[in-house]
Amino acid sequence: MTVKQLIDKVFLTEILKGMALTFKMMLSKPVTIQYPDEKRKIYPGFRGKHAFVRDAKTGRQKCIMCMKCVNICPSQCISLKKGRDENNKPFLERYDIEALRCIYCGYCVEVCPVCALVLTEDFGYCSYTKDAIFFDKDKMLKNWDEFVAKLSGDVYWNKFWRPDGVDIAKMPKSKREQAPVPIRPTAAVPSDTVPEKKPVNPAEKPPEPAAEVEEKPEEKKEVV
Amino acid sequence: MTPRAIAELIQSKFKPEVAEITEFGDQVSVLVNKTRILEIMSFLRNSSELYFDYLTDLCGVDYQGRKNERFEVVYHLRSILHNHCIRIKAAIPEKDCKIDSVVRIWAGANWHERECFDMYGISFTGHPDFRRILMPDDWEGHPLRKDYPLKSDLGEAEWKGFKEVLETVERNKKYEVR
Amino acid sequence: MLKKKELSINMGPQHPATHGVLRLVLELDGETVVKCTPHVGYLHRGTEKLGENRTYPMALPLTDRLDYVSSMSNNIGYCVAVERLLGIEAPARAKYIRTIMAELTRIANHIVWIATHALDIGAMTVFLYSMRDREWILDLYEMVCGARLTVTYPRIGGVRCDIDQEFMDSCYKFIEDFPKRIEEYETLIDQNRIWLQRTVGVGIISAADAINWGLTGPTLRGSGVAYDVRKAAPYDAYDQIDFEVPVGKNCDVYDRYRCRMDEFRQSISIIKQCLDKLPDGLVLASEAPPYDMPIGKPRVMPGHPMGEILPGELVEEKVPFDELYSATEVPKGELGFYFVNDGTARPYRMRIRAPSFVHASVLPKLCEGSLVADVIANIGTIDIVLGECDR
Amino acid sequence: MIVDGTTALIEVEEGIRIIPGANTIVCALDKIVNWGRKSSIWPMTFGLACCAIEMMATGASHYDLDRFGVVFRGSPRQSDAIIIAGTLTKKMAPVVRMVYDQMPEPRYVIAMGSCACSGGIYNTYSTVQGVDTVLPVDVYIPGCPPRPEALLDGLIMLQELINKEHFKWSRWR
Repeated sequence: MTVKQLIDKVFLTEILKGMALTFKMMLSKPVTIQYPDEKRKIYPGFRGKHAFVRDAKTGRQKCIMCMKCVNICPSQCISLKKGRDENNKPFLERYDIEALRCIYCGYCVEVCPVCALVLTEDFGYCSYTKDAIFFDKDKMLKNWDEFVAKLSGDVYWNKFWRPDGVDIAKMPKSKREQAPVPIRPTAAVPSDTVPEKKPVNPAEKPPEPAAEVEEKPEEKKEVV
Repeated sequence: MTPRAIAELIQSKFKPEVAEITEFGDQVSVLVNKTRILEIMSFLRNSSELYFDYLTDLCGVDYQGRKNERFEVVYHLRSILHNHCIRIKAAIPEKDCKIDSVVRIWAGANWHERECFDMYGISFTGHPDFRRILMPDDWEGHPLRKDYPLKSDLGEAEWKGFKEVLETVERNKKYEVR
Repeated sequence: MLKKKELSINMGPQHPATHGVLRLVLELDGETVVKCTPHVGYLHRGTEKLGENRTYPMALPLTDRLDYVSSMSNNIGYCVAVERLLGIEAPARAKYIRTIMAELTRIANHIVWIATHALDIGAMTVFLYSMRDREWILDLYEMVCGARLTVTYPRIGGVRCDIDQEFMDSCYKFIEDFPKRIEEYETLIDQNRIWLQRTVGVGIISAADAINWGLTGPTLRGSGVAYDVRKAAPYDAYDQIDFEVPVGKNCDVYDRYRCRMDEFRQSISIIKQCLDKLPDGLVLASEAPPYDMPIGKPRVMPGHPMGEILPGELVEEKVPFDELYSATEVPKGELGFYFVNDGTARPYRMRIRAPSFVHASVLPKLCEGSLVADVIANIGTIDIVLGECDR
Repeated sequence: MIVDGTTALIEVEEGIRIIPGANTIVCALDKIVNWGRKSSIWPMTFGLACCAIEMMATGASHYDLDRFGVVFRGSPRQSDAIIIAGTLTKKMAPVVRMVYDQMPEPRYVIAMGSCACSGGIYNTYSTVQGVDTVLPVDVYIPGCPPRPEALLDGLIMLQELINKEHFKWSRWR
């Protein structure tokens, strides 16, 4: 045993070193974030609560019912129902996201050809019931309003709308030309009272037989 | 040695046992008969020029309706000393669903074989501790077979233990305060 | 003469020190473990079966949730495997970014490992210090891909988003700062006599045994075998990077701890080299499949009456299958993906060779004959995550 | 001290009134007990899968659950709440139920993350579709996994829930 080892053994040097470090830490700046009072920076593009982009011109959502998000969803939590009005023009009858099943991979945002869908940077929406975390299309628009109310700028851009990797020439035209979305309502459009299907569908209710249900095509081949 | 050369060496050594050699990319797989699998494997493990000391992976595949023999057991072998690898496959018919265990050659095969049994129902004769591993002991069916349902709702075939839990939940509901 | 009776102890699945839902049934003779039987499967979620029902891009988020401590590495392992299967080559920049991410993940994983391992053995402070530093890495993740834990950042044929200057700066700052943090952990436990007594000479597994049991990663390297997939079969940018593979020699818990501590330093050096060398260019190959990859029809031999095959019906002619086993070095060891592809966009068989599964199987070998308190040290040292073990 | 009986009490919070001029609070006993209970939620360490790592992160330096009086306990007998963090499989369900049955009343369940809330991506043969088939859930926290802030939000919501309870504590005296 060398002298050094003996000294280490007798004087508990390694323990004292550890204690010194602990003491040093006591004087350093704490890293703890006092959460409800002080919030941490959320980086842009964080994949949180689902929302429909409210189009500044029409005041409605922009979904074109291409079913891409329904087909791509790995957890199959999106369901979409296409309805037809009396002019036989399709409109979005139902759009449901079972957000409790969602895994926030952001695939739906990325495949959407018109950038209608977004995963906002909101994350805290816990609830006492399951129903509150089931988003239909009205709720998705409401989520958007709630989200943009907190933003400071005039426009919003989600980086998954046009991810850096994908060749821009391969994207559909609407996606190529997508500009950052204006989030402050223009004077002409009242922000939350615009009725959803009134402009295209003045009738009370759409003709039932025309409504076609397009369920998830994945379902059929679950047992292989 | 290149995988191709290894495959040819196996073929020359065990001529009647090798059914097929396939190649994809730089990987070669050798389909052998299951009867002398133990012999082939101990040759691969012990011969000094091959020296496959490391069983990377062992798994089953279900080729229901796609191949003559329904199951295949796939061994991925690697030699850390020589840094070469090979894939050995053994076809197993559904009727005679068993193969000799290689635990005596590679101890690491133990859990892989148990998993293979659990998921595909392939028995390994000579395994020291042969029972289910991932699913509960009294689970019915072998989940990774192609005719097993994926969805959570198993209906009547539901596992007994889970049914008991649901009964407990029902029973205890009246004692809940809320 | 007292009559001796063995005592059976059930440890887990709800136990703070079992790293999840591992269950051990221990048979004790006094303080000595006579028999140790691990029970796994409490987190079996059917990932492989689910993967066979999803297309390749859609199964990518599943790999996040295998080894949730190092999700980025799993993603990269999966993407590398699918790229090899589909014959796609990722661009150089994407490869470098992936290497950076894989090494950041290695650091994050080892941080969680040292935190829980030290907490189990009794050093609470290390947990607080190391989890503090882990947040930095999670911040880096969030900056680049918008999620903290389940990132889904790499994609088949490259990566999802490019890294920006802010990330680079933060990353440089991190690799500059982190060695000091490693020293802090080492100050606390490296020479600590309690730590030494709990780890030195515990859980010994010889090199030959370790290979025979199929161990990989730092668990194998602690036994002195310098086997590393990054060196043996390089992928991504590892063939252009200069690094060493740290090995131990005493084959015990302490040497495996040293191995991982050295890997911290190696990872930092790799990240630094990658950041310095980072080439310009695209981050996604042009032939990379889009997320909505068409499923397609199974490939058949000419003249084969495919489509008329009913389940259970025998087929005379052979349908060609592509088969591929691809291994990558994740923080825990060798993560292998074995794919059988029949020409569609869905894997016919997706097999995940998880390092944790193999490592958990060696627990009886490590624990039997040792003291009951060492069981905790042994569970910690093999660094298992049950999500990956049970899949 | 002589209290002026004519002065009206001032209600500072629902059910809590103070006597002006005197350092006295008038409230129901419920309030005091609930305040004590909500400030010391002791959840059980019950990490099942991915969310457990975020739960650990919440308990560690950056978020520090101890600020809320949340201290993790290893034993169900000592805990008030159980945070189901991760996928619940059918094999695990009997264990979870047994652990829950061992907890003393009043007890609360927080389902953290997609898998615990509804099964998440894992709609497979071995997974329970939502922990609410096995346990009565009080708070659902969405996210895969939820950020530590979201877990804190969930705990704050649970505190609010506890704060509103009436007379519950007395039944289990």
